[in-house]
Amino acid sequence: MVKEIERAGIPVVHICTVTPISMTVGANRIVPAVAIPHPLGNPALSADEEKALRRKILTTALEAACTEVDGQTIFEVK
Amino acid sequence: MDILVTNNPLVLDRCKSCVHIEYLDAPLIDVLVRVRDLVHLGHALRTHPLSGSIKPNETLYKSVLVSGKHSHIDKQSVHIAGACVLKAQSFPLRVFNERVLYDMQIVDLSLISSALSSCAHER
Amino acid sequence: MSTFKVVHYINQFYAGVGGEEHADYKPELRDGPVGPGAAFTAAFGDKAKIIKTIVCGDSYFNENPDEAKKTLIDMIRDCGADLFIAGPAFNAGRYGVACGTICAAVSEQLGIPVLTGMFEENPGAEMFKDKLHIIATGSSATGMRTAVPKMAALGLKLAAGESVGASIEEGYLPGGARVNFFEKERGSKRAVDMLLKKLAGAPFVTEYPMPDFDRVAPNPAVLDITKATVALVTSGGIVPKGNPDRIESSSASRYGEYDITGVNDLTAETYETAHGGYDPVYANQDADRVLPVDIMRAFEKEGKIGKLYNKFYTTVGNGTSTKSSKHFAKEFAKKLKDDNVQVVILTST
Amino acid sequence: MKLEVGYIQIRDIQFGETPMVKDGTLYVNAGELEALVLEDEYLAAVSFDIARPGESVRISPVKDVIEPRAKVEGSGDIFPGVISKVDTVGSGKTHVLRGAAVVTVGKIVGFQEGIIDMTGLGAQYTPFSKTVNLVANFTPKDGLSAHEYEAAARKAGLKIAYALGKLGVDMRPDDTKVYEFESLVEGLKKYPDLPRVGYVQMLQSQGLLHDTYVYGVDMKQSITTMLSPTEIMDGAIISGNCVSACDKNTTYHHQNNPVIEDLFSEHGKTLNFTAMIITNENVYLADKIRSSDWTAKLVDQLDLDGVIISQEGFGNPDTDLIMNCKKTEATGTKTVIITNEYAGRDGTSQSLADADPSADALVTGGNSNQVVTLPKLDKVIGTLEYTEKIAGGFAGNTDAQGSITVEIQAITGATNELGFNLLSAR
Repeated sequence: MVKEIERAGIPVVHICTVTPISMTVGANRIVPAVAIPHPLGNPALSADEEKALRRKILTTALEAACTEVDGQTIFEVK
Repeated sequence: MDILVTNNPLVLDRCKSCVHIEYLDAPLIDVLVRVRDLVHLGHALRTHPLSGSIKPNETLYKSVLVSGKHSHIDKQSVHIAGACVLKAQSFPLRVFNERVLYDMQIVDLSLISSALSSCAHER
Repeated sequence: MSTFKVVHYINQFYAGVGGEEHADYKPELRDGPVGPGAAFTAAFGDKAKIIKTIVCGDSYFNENPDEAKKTLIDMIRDCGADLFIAGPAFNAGRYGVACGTICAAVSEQLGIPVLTGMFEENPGAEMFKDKLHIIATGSSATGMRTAVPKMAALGLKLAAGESVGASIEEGYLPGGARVNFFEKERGSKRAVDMLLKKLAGAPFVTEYPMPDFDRVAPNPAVLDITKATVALVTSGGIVPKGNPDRIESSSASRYGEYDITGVNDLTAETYETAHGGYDPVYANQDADRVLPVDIMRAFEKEGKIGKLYNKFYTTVGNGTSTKSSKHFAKEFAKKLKDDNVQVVILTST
Repeated sequence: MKLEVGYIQIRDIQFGETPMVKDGTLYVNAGELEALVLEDEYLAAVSFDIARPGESVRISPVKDVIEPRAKVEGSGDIFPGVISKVDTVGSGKTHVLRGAAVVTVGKIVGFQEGIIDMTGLGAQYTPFSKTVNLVANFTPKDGLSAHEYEAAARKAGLKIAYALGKLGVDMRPDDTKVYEFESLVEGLKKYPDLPRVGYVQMLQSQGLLHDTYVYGVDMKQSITTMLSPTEIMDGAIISGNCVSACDKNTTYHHQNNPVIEDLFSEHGKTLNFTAMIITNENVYLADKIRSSDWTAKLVDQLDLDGVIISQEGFGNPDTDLIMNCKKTEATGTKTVIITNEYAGRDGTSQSLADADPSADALVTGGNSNQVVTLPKLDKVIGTLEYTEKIAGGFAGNTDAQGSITVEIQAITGATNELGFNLLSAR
């Protein structure tokens, strides 16, 4: 799926729990997510903390979209 | 603690005293999907989900052993478990004669028993 | 044996109309063979006959694909053809795409066997080799002499409804389907020969190229994200509550497209997951955990992104590529591109 | 090790009073063979039939195929550790009744056993349509478990082949081949400039109906090890595998391993056949990792330049194959793998259950899901009662005319992963 979107000419940021899978499916800009059932959240946190976490991951994703890459790159969430 | 995911009543009966069993009264594909999900949650594969050379649509029973939950995700397990679900989905479903069900259970039991004895020294 | 009736599609150049300056030439139906049709006629002998030739400019076809397709289909429908041949297009990109597109349309809409030919690097080859038989040709028209006999031979088989051999036997580009055939040497001998070549550093051809390792080069980074339209796509199966399109929990046969105009937050009351492959509790409590509409809306307000695209796309997959998800993605990626979406954020569970 | 193999060409098998080979005909005494088989307390009855190439005969469900061979000179005897006592084989002289085969039949479990057609479309896909087959159909005693039945049938087939093989001991072979497998140092001295090539054979070893025995040892209990390829010609490896007709390696396949033959025919010319490594295909993942580690380690320590890896079976052995390939390639050893495909009936599904970019040199035995319709044949040896359940058969596959529609995976040896056949796919 990633490859088809990229092939259409749109840069894709893949937010994915299991980054090796993301590598396998051919994503170029990869941002690690939290966990399978809740990639962009964490039910153990309070609602505010959870939003902050999500914001952090998405901020990294936006940065990834603005960064030139020449191959598969994982952008760690800071 | 290891978990044996199975939909094989014979395995449930024979192995319940020696290993923790998660029994699914469901089709084979559901066992593979459940195993894949467990792996994504941090359990590692102990046995290969496509055990035996029996095609996923030639038997109704499947038993797969996974480890207890680790804090990290085992990449190799994720890779294999995912590939097995995909491979299994590519086989069209078949209808079976009642008479062969017990044979299928026996073969699945044998395959998983061979693995259980393989890992006995580790457990 | 009856003679098969063939309709042949060629571009303005091969029809002798002219080069690039005449590429806007509108579709025209002519009687009998034109241009390379003569070579086909010779190759067919008395087994098949080109009854009509369609001439169409490459620019015209590519700039008006829907109109061109419709016109051509109408032309072909009444010809009573047993076989439709397009090209060969060699390495001419737009010609190749036109040949592929019209062959796919004829096959799909009219159910007539179709065949084209092109160079393996023609963009049309990449687009259509999974769907059509495309005879592999050289890169330029000097390859006509070798291309035509292969196309004619396979074309006759297709017209007769005979089974088609493997790509290596028939000369078409290997595409989607694996086809069995008998080699001249047994497998072990082929393995020894392949190993000797590999050891000598000589070129060898694997009998099965490993899948999934084709890479798509990264697109350039977005220049100004604060002006960009960003779309959300997920393989986590997020759907409006109640799953209105009945997307299956696994091996889904369809994908979802949902409007989120005015939606600022996904809640347990409004959205859920249709995914059968993971514990749905957390996503059902708050689907933003999978499809982060809430934060994206906030970014939009804060001016961190230009705008959030008003639709999202959803599939049920475990992140691994499957035939259908590839097909889904192709379809909606085109819509996203047409709507000028500049970044896609794809979330997977 | 040096083995001289003498081939006695068999063109026909006949039932007769005196067992012997005369003018290319193998005469067998069914009564004597029956008595031999029924020595086994688990078997209630056996019936014998002869199936010749071109006859309108279908054999099913096939368990194993075995070539009659006999040791003429040298240590040990055929099928060491199983039929004869444990002693190293693979040197001296061996006689082969070429063109003859013992085919064992019996419905051990209600699925997963193969078809051999002696004529028609199906015959093109199995090598055993070209051999004259003595078919032994076993009936077990009541209440026998599947694994007891399998063991009894396995042993009975080997005993029959062993007994027939003995008939060739005093014959003069029609043709002789010498296979010489040098020690490491000898080989290196003799062929200093040739690339040193190994063969890694993966053996099915997963439990009931899936086992392979080496000198009588269940391979799943072994780690990766080495032997001389000539040992295999003397029956050091035998099949205990009933399942997956198209890609199980029968004992016949082991005795006539084509990779070994084709490496020998290049030995000393374009390559130096240096090592024969056998490894297993266990269900347990840690075993897979350990075994493939050992494969790569041996390949590395032997300093091989190239290896061929062959597979057996479907599904999880793909994982072993890819692990072996990835790890041997990582040692800098050029690797070619032989496998087969399950690409779906339309050929568009992913062919293997695993993949890796290092597997860039692959030979395929074809797509096992290809559907074929086999015509009705006049005679059935065994039973077609279970055809539907055979690997690759499917529900409602028998039509009114008696033809059956199956995937070629139902046919014994159709997509063999030793590269035994011409079949391939693109």
